[in-house]
Amino acid sequence: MNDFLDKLANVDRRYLFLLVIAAILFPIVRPLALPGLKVTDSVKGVYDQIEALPAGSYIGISFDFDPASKPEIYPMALAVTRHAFRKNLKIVSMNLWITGTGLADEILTLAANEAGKKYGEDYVFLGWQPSPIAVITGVFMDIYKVFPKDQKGNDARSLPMLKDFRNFTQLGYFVTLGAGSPGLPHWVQFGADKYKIKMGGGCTAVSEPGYRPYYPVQITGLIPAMKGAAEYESLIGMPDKAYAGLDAISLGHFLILILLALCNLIPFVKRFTK
Amino acid sequence: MSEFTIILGAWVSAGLTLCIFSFLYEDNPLFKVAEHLYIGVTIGYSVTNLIFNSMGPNIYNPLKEGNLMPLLPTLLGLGFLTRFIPKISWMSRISFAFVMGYTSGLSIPTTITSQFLKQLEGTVYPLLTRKEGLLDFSRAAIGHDISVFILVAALLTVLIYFFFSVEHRGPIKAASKVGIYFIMIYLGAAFGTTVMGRFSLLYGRLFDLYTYRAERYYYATPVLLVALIFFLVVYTLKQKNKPAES
Amino acid sequence: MKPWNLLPLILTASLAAAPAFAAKASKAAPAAEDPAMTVRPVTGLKALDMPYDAGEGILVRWDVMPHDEYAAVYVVELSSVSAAGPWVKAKEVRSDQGTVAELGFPFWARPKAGQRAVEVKPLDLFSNDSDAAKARVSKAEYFVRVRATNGRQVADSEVVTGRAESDWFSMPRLNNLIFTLVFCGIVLWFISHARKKDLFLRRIPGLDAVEDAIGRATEMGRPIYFLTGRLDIDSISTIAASLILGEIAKRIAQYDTQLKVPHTYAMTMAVCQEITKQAYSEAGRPDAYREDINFFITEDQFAYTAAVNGMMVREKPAACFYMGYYYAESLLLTEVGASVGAIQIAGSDSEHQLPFFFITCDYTLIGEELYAAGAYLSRNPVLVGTLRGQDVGKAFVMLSIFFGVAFATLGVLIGREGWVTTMLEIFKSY
Amino acid sequence: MLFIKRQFPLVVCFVVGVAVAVQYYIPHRISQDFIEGLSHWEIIIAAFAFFLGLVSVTQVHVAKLRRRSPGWGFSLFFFGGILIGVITGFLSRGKQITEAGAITSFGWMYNNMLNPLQGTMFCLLGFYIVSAAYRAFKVRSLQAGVLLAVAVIFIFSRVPLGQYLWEATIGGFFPWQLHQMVEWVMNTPAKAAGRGILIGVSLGAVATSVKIIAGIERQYMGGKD
Repeated sequence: MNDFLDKLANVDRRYLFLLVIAAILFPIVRPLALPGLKVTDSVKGVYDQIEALPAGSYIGISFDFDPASKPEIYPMALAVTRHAFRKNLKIVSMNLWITGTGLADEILTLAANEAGKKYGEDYVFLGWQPSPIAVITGVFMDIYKVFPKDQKGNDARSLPMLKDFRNFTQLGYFVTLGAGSPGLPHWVQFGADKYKIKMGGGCTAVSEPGYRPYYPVQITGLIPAMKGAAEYESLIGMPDKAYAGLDAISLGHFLILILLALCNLIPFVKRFTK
Repeated sequence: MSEFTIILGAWVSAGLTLCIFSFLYEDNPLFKVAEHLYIGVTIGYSVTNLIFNSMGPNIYNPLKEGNLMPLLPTLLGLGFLTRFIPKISWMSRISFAFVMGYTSGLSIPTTITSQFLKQLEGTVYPLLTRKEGLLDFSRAAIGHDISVFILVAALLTVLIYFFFSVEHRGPIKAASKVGIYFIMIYLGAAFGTTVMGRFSLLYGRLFDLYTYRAERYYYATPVLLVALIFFLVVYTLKQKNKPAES
Repeated sequence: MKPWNLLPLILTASLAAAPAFAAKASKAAPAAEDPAMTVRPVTGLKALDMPYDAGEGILVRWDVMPHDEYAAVYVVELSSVSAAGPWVKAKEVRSDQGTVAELGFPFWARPKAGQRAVEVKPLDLFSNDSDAAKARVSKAEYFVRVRATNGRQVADSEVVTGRAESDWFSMPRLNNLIFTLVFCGIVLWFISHARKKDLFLRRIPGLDAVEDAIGRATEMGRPIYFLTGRLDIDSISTIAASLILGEIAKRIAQYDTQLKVPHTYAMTMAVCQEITKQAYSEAGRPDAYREDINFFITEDQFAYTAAVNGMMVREKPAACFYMGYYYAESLLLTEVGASVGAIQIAGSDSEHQLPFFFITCDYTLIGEELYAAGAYLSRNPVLVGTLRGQDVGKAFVMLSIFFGVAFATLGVLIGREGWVTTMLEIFKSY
Repeated sequence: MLFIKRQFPLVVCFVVGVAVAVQYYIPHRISQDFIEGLSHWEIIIAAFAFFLGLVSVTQVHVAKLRRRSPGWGFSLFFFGGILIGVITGFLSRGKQITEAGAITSFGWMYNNMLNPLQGTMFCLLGFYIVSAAYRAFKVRSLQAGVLLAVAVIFIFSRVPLGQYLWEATIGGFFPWQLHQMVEWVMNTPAKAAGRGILIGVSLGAVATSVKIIAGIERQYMGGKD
C-alpha cells in the first residue's frame, strides 16, 4: 500500500497533463451543461427584447471581434444569431473589425444552414468598411452610401430582403458583440443614443467593468464573457461552445482541487498505514 | 483572403500548436524546430517594426525635414555600439549613464505617487463612522469599522515584516509573524484568481484545434496529430538504444 | 500651515452647504413665479489663469448671485475675435455647481473660495489638433462672458478678457514632493553616516542559500542561470536585478562554474556585460570572464521563454536565479526549472507573480527584499546604510499611517468630519 | 582624459536623474516638452541598442553552424524564421492590413504563425499550474497551510458549479453568501497585504534610484580602464 502511495505522490507529471487535456477537451466535444448556472438579468435584457420582436421584423447584428477573442464572443454571437433565425427575424449584419470578417461569415452560414434560411431573403451580411465612426453614423442615415455592395460583392439594393429597408432606424432591435474598441461605446454614442433605437451588447470579461455603466439605461441588456454566453445558450435551450467553455473551466478548477487534496492527504494516510 | 491561404493558415497554425504541445511530453526535434522558428520570426518581426515603425518615423523623417533633434540620441545610441570596439568601448558608459539616470529620475516621483500615496489613499480611514450627526453603531457600520481596523493592522504588520536592520525580537517578531500570515492570504487570493484565466487560455487553443478538425480544413488537426504521435514514438525508441546526445 | 489657509475651508463648507440648501428650497418653491425674481447679470466676473497647469485652462470666477435660489443656469461663453464677436459656448453650470471644491485641488492649493469657479479650456473649442493651431490657441487672449438664465429670462454679464499661462510649480503635488525629499534625505543621511559602525542585518534565507547553490553547481559541473526579468533597463526592477547579478558573479568567478544570463532586451544585456566584467575583475579572476556569459535571445515574451525552457531541459542547470519584474511566463520558467532539478531562488516585485514563485521556488525574495539583496550580499557599509535608511522610511510611513488613522478617528469622534476629509487629502496623489 | 572616462558619465547620470525627477513637479509646457523629448530619445537609443542584441544572437547561431555543434540543424530554422519575418515585413512595408482592407503576407504570418505560437506557449500555463499545484502545494508549515486554504476557497468560489455545491451543502450555516465572503477577503486582508508589499517596494525603488543618481551605485560604470 505504501509504495502505491509513494508512486501516487510523485506520479509522472505527464499523466497530470493528460488529465488536464481530458478535462478541457471533453466538454468541447460533448458539452456537459454542469448545474449551477443562474441566468442574470443583464443577459435576459437582450433575450427578452429579441423574443418580443414579431416575426419578419428587422434585427441588426454587428460582429465586432477578431480571432483572439473567439472563445468568449463566438459562442454568444452564434447563440444570438440562432435565436434571431428561430424567431424568423430578418438579420441585417455587418462587422467593425476587419480581422473578424471570416468569423462573422462562418457564424451566419452555420446558423442559416441549421435553420434552413436563405441569404438575401432571411439574412444579409454587409461586411466591413474603414473608419468605424463614419460607418456607424452612415448606417443610421442611408446604409447604401456606406455599403453599396454586401460582403459577397452583389449590389445591396438588389437583395430582396432590403427592398423597403433604408437605414438602421427601421431595426426592431440592434446587438453589437464586441471585444473592445471600436465597439459598444461607439454604437451607443453615435447610434442608439442619437437615433433612439433599442440596443443590446455582448463583451469579453476584461471589458465588462467598462461597459457595465451603460446597462440598463443606454442598452437594454449585456452578455458578459463566456458565462453570459452560456446563460444565453441555456435561454435558447441550445448548450454549445460557451457551455463547453464553462464546463471546461469548472472541470479544470475541480481537477486542481482534487489534486491539492490528494497531495496533502497522502502524507497523512501514509502515517496511518505505517 | 483566398480559400487556399485560409486552409494553409489552419494547417500551419495547428501544426505549430501541436509542436509546442509536444514539449509537454518531452524535449524533441519538432519542439526545437518550432522554438527556433518562433525566435527567428519574432526577431524578423522586431527588425521590421524597428525599421518601419521606430527608426523611420523617429529618425529618418525628422532628419529629412531638417530637424536635427534626433542627432543627440543617435549619438547616445551609437555609444552602445562602441562595445564592439574595445579601445573606445568606454564611450558606452555615457549612454549607460544617460539611461540609468533617466530611469532613476523618472521612477522616484512616479513610484511615490503610484506605489506609495495611491496605496495609502485607500488605507488611512477613520475607525468610527457617523451618520446624520450621530456615531453610527449599526451592524453595517461596525462591520465597516472592523474591516478598516484589519486593513490598517495588516498593512502595519506587513511593513514590519520588511524591516532589515532591526533584530526581529519581542513585539517586532510577533508583529512580523502576523505580517507573514497576511502575505500568505494575499498570495493565496492572487493564486486563486489567476487560475481561471489560465484555463480559459487553454480552452481557447483546444477550441481552435477542434475547429481545424473540420472537413473544410481537410481534417488538419487529426492528420497532424497522428503524424506527431508517430514521430514521437519513433524518436523515443531511437533515443532508448542510442546514448543520449548532448 | 498658515492660519489664512483655514479660511477657504470654512467658506467652502458654508458655500457647499448653501446651494444644497438652495436646491432643497427650489424644489419646495411654489410653481407660481415671483415677478420680483428677475435674473440680473452676474457681478465680479474675472477670467484668470488656471493655476498649476501647462497653459490649457482659464479659470472663470463670479460672485454668488441672490437669484441662485431660483435654480438659475449659467452658460460660460468664449470668443476669440472681439468683445461682441461670435460667442462659443464653453460650459453650462447649474447654480448648485461651480464650487471651488469641484476643481479637485487639495486644501493647501485650493483657490480662494467665496466666488464660483469654473474651468474652461480654449483648446477644446478653437483648435483643430494641429500643433501650430494648439500653440497659437493656448497663447491667445480670450473674451469671456457669462449668460445667466432661468429658461425665460436671459441676462448677459459684461465682457472680461483672460489668458491661460503655463505655471512653474504644481502646488497640489507639494505633499508628493515633501514625502520624496524626506525619503531621499533619510537614505542620503544614512549613506553618509554608514561608514562608521557595522550594522545588524536580519537573515534573508534566500540570499544565504546563494553560497551553497553555487557550491552545488560547481560539484555537479552544471551551469548557473541568472534571469533579469521581463522589462528593459528603463525599469528600476531590472536595475536592481542587474546589481544582484554583479554580487553573484563575484562569487561565481572564484569557482570555474559556467554562468549563463539570457537577455530579452539589448540595453540590459550591455549594462549586465559591463557589470559582470567588473565583478570578475574585482573577484581577481578577469581571465575567467567570457564575453558570451550575457547573450541576447529575443524581445518577444514567449519566444524568450520557449528558448530558456529549451536550454534548461538540454543543459540541466544546477541553480536558477529569477530576479526582477516578471509577467505570466514566471510559472513556465520555474516549473521547467523544477523539472530539471535546479535550486531556484526568485526575487520579484511583481506582486501578481509572487504566488507562483512562492510555491515553485526553493526561496523567494518578496517585494522590497529584491531591492535589499544587492546591499545584503555586498555587505558594503555604504550600501547597508541605505537599508537602514529604508527601514527608517518605513517607520516614518507607519507613524504617519498610525497618526493619520488616529486623527481621523478623533475627528469623527468629536464630530468634525470636515477636518477629517481635509486632513486625509495629505495622503492623496494629485 | 581620465575625467571624461570616469567622472563625466557620473555627472551625466546625476544631471539627467535630477532633471527628470524635478520635471514631475513642474507642469509648465517646457517641462512637458522636455520629458516627451527625453522619452523619445530613449526609444531611439533602444532602437540602436537592438543591433547589439541582433549581433549577439546571430553570433551564437553562426558559431553553431560553423562548428557543426550538435543541434546546428535547428539554427537553420532560426535564420529561416528571421527571413520569413523580414521578407513578409518588407513586402508589406510593416503593415498587416492594406488600406483596401486585405490582409498582407505580414498579417497572414502574424495570424497563422506568431499568434498560435504565442497563444500556445501562454496556454502551457494551464498544464503547469496543475503540475505545480500537485507537486509544490504541500503543507509544510502553517504559513503554507493558510496560503493553500485561501487558494482553495478562491478556486472553489470562482466557478458556478462551486457556488452550487456550496449552497447545496454547507451554505446555510453562514450568514453571508460565498461570493460576499470571498470578496471581503479579497478587499480587506489580501488587498492590505498587497499594499504593504507595494509600499515596501516603493521605498526600495526610491533608495536604489537615489544610490544611482548620487553615483554611489556605479557597478554599471565598469572597471579601471
